Amino acid sequence: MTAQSKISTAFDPVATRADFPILSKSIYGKPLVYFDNGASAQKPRQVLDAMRDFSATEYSNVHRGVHYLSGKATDRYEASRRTVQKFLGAAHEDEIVFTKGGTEAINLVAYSYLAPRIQPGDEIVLSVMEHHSNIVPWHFLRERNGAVLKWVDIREDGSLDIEAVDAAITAKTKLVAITHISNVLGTVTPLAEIVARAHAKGVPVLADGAQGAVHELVDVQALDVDFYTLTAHKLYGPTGIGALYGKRKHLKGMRPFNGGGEMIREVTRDVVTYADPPARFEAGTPPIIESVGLAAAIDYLNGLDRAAVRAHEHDLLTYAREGVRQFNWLRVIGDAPGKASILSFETEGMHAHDLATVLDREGVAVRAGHHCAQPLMERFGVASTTRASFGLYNTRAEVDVMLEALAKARKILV
Amino acid sequence: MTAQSKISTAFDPVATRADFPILSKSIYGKPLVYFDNGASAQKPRQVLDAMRDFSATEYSNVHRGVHYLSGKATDRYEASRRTVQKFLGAAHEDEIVFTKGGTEAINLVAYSYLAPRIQPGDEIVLSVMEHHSNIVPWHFLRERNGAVLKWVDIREDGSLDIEAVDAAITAKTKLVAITHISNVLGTVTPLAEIVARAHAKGVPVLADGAQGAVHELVDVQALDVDFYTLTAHKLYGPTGIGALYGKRKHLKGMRPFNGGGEMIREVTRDVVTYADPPARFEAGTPPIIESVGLAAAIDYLNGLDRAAVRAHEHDLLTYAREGVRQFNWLRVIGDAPGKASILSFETEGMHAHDLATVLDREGVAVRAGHHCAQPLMERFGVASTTRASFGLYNTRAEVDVMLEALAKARKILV
Amino acid sequence: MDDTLRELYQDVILDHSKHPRHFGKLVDATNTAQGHNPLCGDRVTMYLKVDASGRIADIAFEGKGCAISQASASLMTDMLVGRTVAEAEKLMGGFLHLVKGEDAGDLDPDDRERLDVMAGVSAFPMRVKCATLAWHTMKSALESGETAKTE
Amino acid sequence: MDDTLRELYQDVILDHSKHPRHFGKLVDATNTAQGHNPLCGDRVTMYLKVDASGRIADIAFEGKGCAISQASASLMTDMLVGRTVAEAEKLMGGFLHLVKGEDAGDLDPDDRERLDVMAGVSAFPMRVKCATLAWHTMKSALESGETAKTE
Ligand SMILES: Cc1ncc(COP(=O)(O)O)c(C=O)c1O
Ligand SMILES: Cc1ncc(COP(=O)(O)O)c(C=O)c1O
Repeated sequence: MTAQSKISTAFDPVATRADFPILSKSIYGKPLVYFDNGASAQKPRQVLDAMRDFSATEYSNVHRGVHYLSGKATDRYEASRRTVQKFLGAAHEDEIVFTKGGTEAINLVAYSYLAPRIQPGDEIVLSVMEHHSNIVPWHFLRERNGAVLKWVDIREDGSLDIEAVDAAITAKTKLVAITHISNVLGTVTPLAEIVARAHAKGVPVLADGAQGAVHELVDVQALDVDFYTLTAHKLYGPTGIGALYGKRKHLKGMRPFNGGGEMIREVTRDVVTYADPPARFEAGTPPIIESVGLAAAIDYLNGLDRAAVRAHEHDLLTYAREGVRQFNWLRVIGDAPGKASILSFETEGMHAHDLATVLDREGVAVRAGHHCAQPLMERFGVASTTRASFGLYNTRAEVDVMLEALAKARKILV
Repeated sequence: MTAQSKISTAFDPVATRADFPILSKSIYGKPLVYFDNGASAQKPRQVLDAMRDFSATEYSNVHRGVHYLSGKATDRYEASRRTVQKFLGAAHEDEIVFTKGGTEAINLVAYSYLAPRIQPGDEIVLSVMEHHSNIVPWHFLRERNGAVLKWVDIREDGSLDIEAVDAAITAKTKLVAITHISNVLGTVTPLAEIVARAHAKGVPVLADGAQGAVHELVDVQALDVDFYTLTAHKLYGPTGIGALYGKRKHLKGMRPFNGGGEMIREVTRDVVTYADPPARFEAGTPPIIESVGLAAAIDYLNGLDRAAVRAHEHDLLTYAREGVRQFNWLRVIGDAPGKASILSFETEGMHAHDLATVLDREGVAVRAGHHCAQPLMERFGVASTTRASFGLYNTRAEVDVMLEALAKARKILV
Repeated sequence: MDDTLRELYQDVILDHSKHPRHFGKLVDATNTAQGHNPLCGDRVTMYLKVDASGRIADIAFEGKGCAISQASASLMTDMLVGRTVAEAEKLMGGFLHLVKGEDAGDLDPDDRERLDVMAGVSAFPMRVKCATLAWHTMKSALESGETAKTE
Repeated sequence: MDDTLRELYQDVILDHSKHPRHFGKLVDATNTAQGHNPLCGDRVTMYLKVDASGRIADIAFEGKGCAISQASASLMTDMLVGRTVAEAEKLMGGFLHLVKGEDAGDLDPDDRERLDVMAGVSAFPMRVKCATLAWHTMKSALESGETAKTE
């Protein structure tokens, strides 16, 4: 049961639980069953320790300083960038831009890459299962620049038809913006194929990797994707930081996003010239301590057998999927083959919020609502769903607790 | 010498040192003398503990969740907002927007408030001592929207002539963007008067409070300023978070900045409507853990006698200012009356970087360079300066170490 | 079985939520307002008919939402119909305190008893907004007809 | 007195920085390049005259900067003038390793000795860029005349 027991090639979820202080918490006297990982994951003490130790021994602002701590902090910050680079399989470290989160990473592309390239009538292709983070920035370009949003529907099981994506890409398409994994359905999109089809028509692809980076082994070079985003807090890392991967050729040609310190080459009263990427896109003091936390989270994941983690999460999903079949009042939304460990469902005669409240009293944290994916809700004709999303530290026993709680909820609410 | 000894109305800097773990560090065998507070301050264990405890016991994503941890985390996040509100003296909590830092706070105003209001030829008034964060966003509006930057010069001692500001404000002025305290000179600008003059001409004022919030007791209502920004990491808080204060009437009329989760009212395929402030400006998962750290930093400061802290910092400045008079090869830049505890200087025959390297070997961390204020460097005809910026935990004895190190540097370098 | 849960989802509440009173539209409404709970996306539309003497002659509401918000809307409409605007406002004020576990002031004992079925919400701070949505919307409808939302 | 500091700021270095050799412009330069160190804002401009046989016939540099960057530029120009481009490139490669504390390869012993005065920089990682600025700029000048900068 110690953190050190992860030496086998397999993976012991119960052992890893000891790494996550919050998991030993009780909620209303019941053990916490944290199934809200899709919204945000809990953080292992390795991450908390790394951030605290760094703050207590090596902290300073980064870049431009000559003194010892400045050097240390800069080294750590840039080492974090290389950790992210390797994690995503990027060719160059300057292809990684630190952002405040996944949302800002997408906005950066919208403001700095796409906005200056949009003529009225130009099209952006996206799927109906996008998170609002991968919708609203494009709506801005519709409102402000006259872009047209081309929505690709999904199949009833939540899977994406590559032909439908292909058909949506026209001579007017300026970007395909697509999630790698749906935060509601768990659907894994055929990213490499989408990229191949889009590139065949000369169109770049942005993949929203907020969920993808958690559940898939990402290799941006193999995917050949143009932009890929991630957010640390879903990756067992801290809040306040995310990253954008962008191909060098794109980043080099992009105008800055925020203006401020660190992103300039020279500022005079009359003109300003900008630094090269990634600095150009990192105005101001960056999330320094958070970068150390993000690197620690990635190190933590790399210290596990990630294939085994994936298998474990998949087992939880299958187990839960089977388990809910007993409830004829429950409809699972999203059953795409190979999907990630996210289970959304609708319950007849019970509103998701009421259900979540009852589950909460049993210690089970699930999310109820539209999951920042309103067009998807509309697609399935529901106002909201209940979502259980599983992380590496969850167990079958916890799924059992949820299943019992669901049965109980039925008794109370109907 | 314990943290608990701060019970008198006075303030004991030596006692507070025990709260800052990094201050007991040695650099090349010499005790760390951290005089780079203007770039970023060190963090007390109260801040580190608060963040860690929160992460280990109450963490979850905020808003939209029904479960226990979501409620806890949301309460903490919103409590942090109220802490900032009170710290700045804002009338309403919805006037506080959390940002990733001071730089983003200014960019938010540039993108969401000013950009849609700028016609070619419209003017933005700013001083030559602005930090790049309060310059480059306005340069963007020059480059992209045809705005004209109107620069207000300062006096030789670094002080700002209110008449010069007034004279720069014309019928074409759309915003006065001015620092509260110069990060290079320490100059405190006459903010209330500037606001009064600007308002008399119907022009709103943004104050860059990155340094001001650290050294002054801010009351945005008394100042009547329209926008005020702060950044947590200079305020003994974490990286990755800052805040924008904006008057309700302004925030209400502003379009969103980043698009994503949390900032919408409704998203469909065809249209999107936005949430009210402050949510409208907080797209995506915010810096939740950092908000707890920022509140802890403010609580920490509030637990001290802030007037006494100010007097202490002023004493350090005076002591250091006197101390450097012995060096006839050293020229202080910035001697405005009532200035904050920031001492910049130029050294004849010694480049700032060489000097900083020698000081570093004596354990003294100072900053050398243009301090993200190139127009100010140009104003004084220097390429760079050396800057010692004092924080609440610094002491006269540390100033003595720096003075000795300066004398030593002279011997080595000249 | 969890008592606070039973208290929250007591039979009266579930009955109101499953069979909401005054559900529907009013074609001849004098005041209407829309309410929105951004937490869960729930919406409600209130239709009022206030007569010349300042009495709420008729009421109806439409919307989708959780059991708490539906029951609360149903209970409210049931209780407010026939009252004067001033009476309605007093009741609304009392309710908004009650569901936060605060002192509801000097309500009529009968009103107090009927409202008490909602008092269990106060043990569920995350759900208070669900309970107040309809009431805030009613307030908007009475005041100006503007869109209300629970913050 | 700190030995590593003395090693860094030894007399040869201070002398070069105070009295830089080849400081100035070349009106008849065949190659030029500008370098910029974003860390400290230091700048350098390199002027080269490469003759028909591929030999660096003349060299000059202009710029402001710290003692390390000025000394490094001065030393470099002094050492490179009169060499072929190929020789210059070998020396540059060796230097860039040396200041990072890495193996400089098989340099001519005399060259090695002259470069050694800069070796102290390797103990100051924050200053390596100051030492390499002129060399990177020289490289750019030889290659394409484009702006160089130390990253
Ligand atoms: C698929 C998807 N994209 C984007 C985001 C946005 O990430 P963040 O909120 O960290 O900015 C999320 C999570 O909220 C997500 O699940
Ligand atoms: C005066 C001033 N304004 C703005 C900033 C920018 O703050 P941040 O780097 O935290 O975004 C700073 C600090 O770097 C500053 O000193």
